[in-house]
Amino acid sequence: MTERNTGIKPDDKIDQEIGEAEQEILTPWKLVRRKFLKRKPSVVALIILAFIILVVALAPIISPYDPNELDMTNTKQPPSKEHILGTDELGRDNFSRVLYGGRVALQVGIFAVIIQVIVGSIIGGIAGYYGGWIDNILMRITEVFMSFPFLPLVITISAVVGVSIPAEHKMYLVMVILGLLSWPGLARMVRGQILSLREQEFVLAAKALGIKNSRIIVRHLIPNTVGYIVVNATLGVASAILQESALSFLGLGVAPPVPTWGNLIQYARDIYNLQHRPWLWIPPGLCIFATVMCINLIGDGLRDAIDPKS
Amino acid sequence: MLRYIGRRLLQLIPVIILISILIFTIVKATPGDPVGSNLDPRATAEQRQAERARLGLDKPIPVQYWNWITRSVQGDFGDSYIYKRPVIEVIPDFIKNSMILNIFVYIFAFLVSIPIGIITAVRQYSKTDNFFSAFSIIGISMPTFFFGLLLIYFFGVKNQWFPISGMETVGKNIEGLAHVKDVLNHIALPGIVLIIANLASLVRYTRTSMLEVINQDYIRTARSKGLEEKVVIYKHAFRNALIPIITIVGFTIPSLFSGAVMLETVFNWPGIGRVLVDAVNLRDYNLLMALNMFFAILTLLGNLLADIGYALVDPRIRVD
Amino acid sequence: MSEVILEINNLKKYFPITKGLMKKEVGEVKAVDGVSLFIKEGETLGIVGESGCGKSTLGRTLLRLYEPTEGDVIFRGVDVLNASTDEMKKLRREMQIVFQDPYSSLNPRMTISRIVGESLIEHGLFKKGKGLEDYVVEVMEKCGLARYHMNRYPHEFSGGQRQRVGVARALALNPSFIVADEPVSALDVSIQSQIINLFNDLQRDLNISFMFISHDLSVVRYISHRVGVMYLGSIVELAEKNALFDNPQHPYTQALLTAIPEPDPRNKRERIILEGDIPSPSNPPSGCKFHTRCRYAQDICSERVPEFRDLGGEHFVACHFAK
Amino acid sequence: MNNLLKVKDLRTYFYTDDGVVKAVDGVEFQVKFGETIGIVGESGCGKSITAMSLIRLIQSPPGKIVSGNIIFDGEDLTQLSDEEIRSIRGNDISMIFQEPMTSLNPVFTSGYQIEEILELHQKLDEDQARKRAIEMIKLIGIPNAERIVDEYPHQLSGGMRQRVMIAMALACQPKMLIADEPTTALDVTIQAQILELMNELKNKMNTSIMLITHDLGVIAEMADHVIVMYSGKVVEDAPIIELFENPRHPYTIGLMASMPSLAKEGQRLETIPGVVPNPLYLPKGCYFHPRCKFATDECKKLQPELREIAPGHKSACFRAEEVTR
Repeated sequence: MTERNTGIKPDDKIDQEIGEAEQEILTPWKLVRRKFLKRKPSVVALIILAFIILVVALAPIISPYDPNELDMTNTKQPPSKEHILGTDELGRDNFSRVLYGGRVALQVGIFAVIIQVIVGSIIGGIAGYYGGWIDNILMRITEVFMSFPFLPLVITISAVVGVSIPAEHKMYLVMVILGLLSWPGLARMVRGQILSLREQEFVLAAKALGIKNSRIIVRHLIPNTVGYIVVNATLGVASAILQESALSFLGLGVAPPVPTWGNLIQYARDIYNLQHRPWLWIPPGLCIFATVMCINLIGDGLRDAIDPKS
Repeated sequence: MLRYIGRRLLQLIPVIILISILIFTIVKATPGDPVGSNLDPRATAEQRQAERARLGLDKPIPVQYWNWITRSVQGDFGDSYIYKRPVIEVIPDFIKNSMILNIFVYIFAFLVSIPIGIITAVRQYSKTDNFFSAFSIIGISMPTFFFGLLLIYFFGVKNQWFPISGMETVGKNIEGLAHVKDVLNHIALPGIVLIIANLASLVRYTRTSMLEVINQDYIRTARSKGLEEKVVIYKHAFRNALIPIITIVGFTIPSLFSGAVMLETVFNWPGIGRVLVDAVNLRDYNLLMALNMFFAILTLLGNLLADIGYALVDPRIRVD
Repeated sequence: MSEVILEINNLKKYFPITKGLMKKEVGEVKAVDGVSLFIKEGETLGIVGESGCGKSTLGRTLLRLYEPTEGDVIFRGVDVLNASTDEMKKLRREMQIVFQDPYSSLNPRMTISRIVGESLIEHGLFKKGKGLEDYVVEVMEKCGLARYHMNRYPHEFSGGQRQRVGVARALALNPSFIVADEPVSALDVSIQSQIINLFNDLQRDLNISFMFISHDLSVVRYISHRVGVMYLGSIVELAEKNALFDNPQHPYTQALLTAIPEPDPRNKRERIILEGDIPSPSNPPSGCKFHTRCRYAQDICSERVPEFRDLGGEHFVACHFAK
Repeated sequence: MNNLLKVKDLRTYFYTDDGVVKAVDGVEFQVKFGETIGIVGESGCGKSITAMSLIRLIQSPPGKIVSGNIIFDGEDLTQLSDEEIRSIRGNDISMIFQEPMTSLNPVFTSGYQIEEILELHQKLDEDQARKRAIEMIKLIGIPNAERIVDEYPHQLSGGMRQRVMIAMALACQPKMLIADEPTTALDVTIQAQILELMNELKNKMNTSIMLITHDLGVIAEMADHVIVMYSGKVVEDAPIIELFENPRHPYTIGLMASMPSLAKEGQRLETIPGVVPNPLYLPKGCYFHPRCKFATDECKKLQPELREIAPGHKSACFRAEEVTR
């Protein structure tokens, strides 16, 4: 069914032309949205994620207590009406800390990916568009970065560099480290896309029309790569959140008193807490799992939606 | 083929040197003074200075790097501050322990993921496909350390089915089969986590590469020859899907070790991953640098293995 | 159809073959290997040949979409290959191109009016607004598209309609010369004839000259005034259409013409079957490149490259034995 | 019964989430022993689906052979079990496809892919299969067959790969070879070689050929008898010379009028207005009526049957007798 016509519904009107005029305009993004909405799990994930982000964003309003407010009178309380998820050894309200922890986890995930996308797209774009020796050098650099063992290096750098950084700013260090070590994958993908787009006939046509290089990049190459970058970035946020929480759990990422889902789970490293106060460490863990799962589902849904063949 | 491997190994050397420079500068660039943590706190300034001179820490960084790299090439990575023994002796046992935990799990997950990947690709959108798709997305979204903690909570603490820490029961020096059973008992919980995590990502990968292959023209040609569906899928299709799968094996070898860092920490497993965390926390610089070099070389070999595997499996890649 | 609008002398385009990590050059694909021809005002020159003969590369190198290795191209007295950037910009308004694949010749993210109108803004002929819109619609209607197609996107059109958009895009700058690179090869016969008629109408109304590139000999025969046959990077024969089709001089052209399946079941004529495969352009045979498959090949053919000479009445042939 | 193949009321539908696509909607035709039948039509008319339905190569879901009987050599293929239909594929009916570049398995040598079909259907052991494979490669005119047998597809040119495909298809001397656009992706000179080879082998092995193509020139060269398809239906069925000299359906006439090779010098090409209807929203009555010069009210309401208007010449048009070029 190669030469399938457009979705024109001629119904009874003999003259197909009239039918075509009222036909609703299907912009490429509408097409993507329509395909995405067909995938129920991704849509449900989108709704849940929206809810999580909303709750986390409104933490200052929702959370009953200040996350860092000590209250030595009732430390280590089990869940009660005042403290839904109990209190920790310094009497801080665990529910508030989980909410604020979410803010940090999401911020780290998103900003790490922003760094990854910026660095990756620039290097991939330049290598792909200009080719020749520039492409060669940039790709050698990318390969060197790719041969770094990710987790050991992240652990080493964050521990070694982290020493001299106050607790509040540790968050930004983690963002930078995760961002700067994860861009090669995206760079190679963007380069591959640009290389194949450059050979497409509509880019040659633009050159023949005398369109300037810069405008070809902005108008023709980037819009056709954005879709793939968005999918990659979405899945990137999911893995960045996982990595940040692992680092923080090891005490090498975001350090207390700043709460993040990762370092809240550290309570479980004390065998007593693990056994008798699961309300301290299970909720943040479940939050990570739910958020990452939703993002992965959305990423999968987006990937199929923008795939021209599907 | 050997010439190709030889040439690729030579090409690795500049990369390894580059990585060693990077790791060395990062570790050395930190303000924390390694000497400070080794000596007892009451040491006077002169003693501290003498110790720094003895360790050559007062020389400029490039010189220190040169000394370090020349000694490392001969296997002398200096002494480990934590274990008070030369690093070169410390690392091998931990590698062994990590291997014990990871190798069986990885082989098992790899072998199981292939048939599942094929079935879910062949019977796309069937119930089995939906089940395993859900399973694998859960598997890759679950933080491994949290999953470990949950297992400890339910199967180690609430009801004591499995040991939750270490590699063997301390104190009972039992030999032979009993020892093996004891170790296996300890592997159980971390093993489950690793199997599920590896299975999840490998199934996803096998399924995607199989899906790409199944819609190719030569599969239709194979069917038109009258071959049974089983033969079409397991010989014609799988043989082509094997190419990307072999490359994933190469890439995941390093994560065999570094991936287990989290689990070895949660389960107190005396593997290379846990040692890395201790080295980092206790500022054991010699051990830390050696470990990072070990992981870097492992990653490079993993990439090389992936390329070689690719060339072996795909006749189109002419290895001249 | 009087004076020459475009002249090409000894145009060459070699693509380097690179190997290994540092991409060292190990050879060359001689895609276009010394082509000389001219096109008159309002004329359609057909270029025909099989895959790998370099016809598309010729069309693209001519417009400097690929930088040429050697030779020169003179368009209305302007040396295209050494033109400065502003000269080149002016030339872009005169020389345009239409591509083959309806599914990759249009930017999927752009509306039809943007695709057709983009060049007008770039060349400052129009500012955004009503004037531009009307002109764009006028060009689109000339190519058989309707006003309401303006804000649609390429995925909403069939192959034939997309080719019309490609033609409209080329027409927007009101060029006097268009390279048509296999414009109808990807279309079904009934759609193909619509686009062929469109090309003929445009030539009649706007006196545009075409270089019409195709592997389909019957389409080339129908649409061209003169036809050039290419083999492995060079033109082996160039002549007025009927002269070439009715009395081909070069052995390759003869074999090519007999190879076309005639849609007439009655005359099952005797056919010249060429043995072997088309040699690879990265190491073409010595001397006359066709000698490996030619029936009349003699020693001289593998030693000396035949001269591309006029047998009389502008019937050019590159063969030692053509009379 | 001198018919090798008789197809009656064949329907193959595709159940997509946008709706039911009637790719093949009631097709019927016959093929005599040793005859070459041509199936011609434009993209999306259902010609390939028709051929693939014969040996049940339809991917289901989403496709399904809804109805129809396929009497091949006296046996109705639609009644056969999967197991039985497989013993026919590649043995009694084999198929070659359009894209030589992707139709051979890249990771197996060309020899192996020929031996495989021999070992399967003729129960030959490895050595016999290899010897037979080399013979077949020689038969299809590829020089130094001993070397080619161990070469991988990516080492062969397009023309050579198509020859290997033919060798594979004819290895078991099938009664019918289905060729789905076998030369569309090839150059004219290579196409001439392949068509010549197919004719040679047809006579040598007395195999009948079902040739599927959109190129009327190739049909005129090869076919003894032709069916023309449009939107999943047969609109005309006639011997080759009758079809070209006395076409009795507006679509066939329109197709021939729009071919540059048949047009007279300087004469404007006739075109068929409009586009092929979207298979999800087929018009009522005759599917061709929106684009037909001869359309009447009757055509807009009723589906014309394929009826015999002259011995061996059928047309699905109410005004078959009146339509002229």
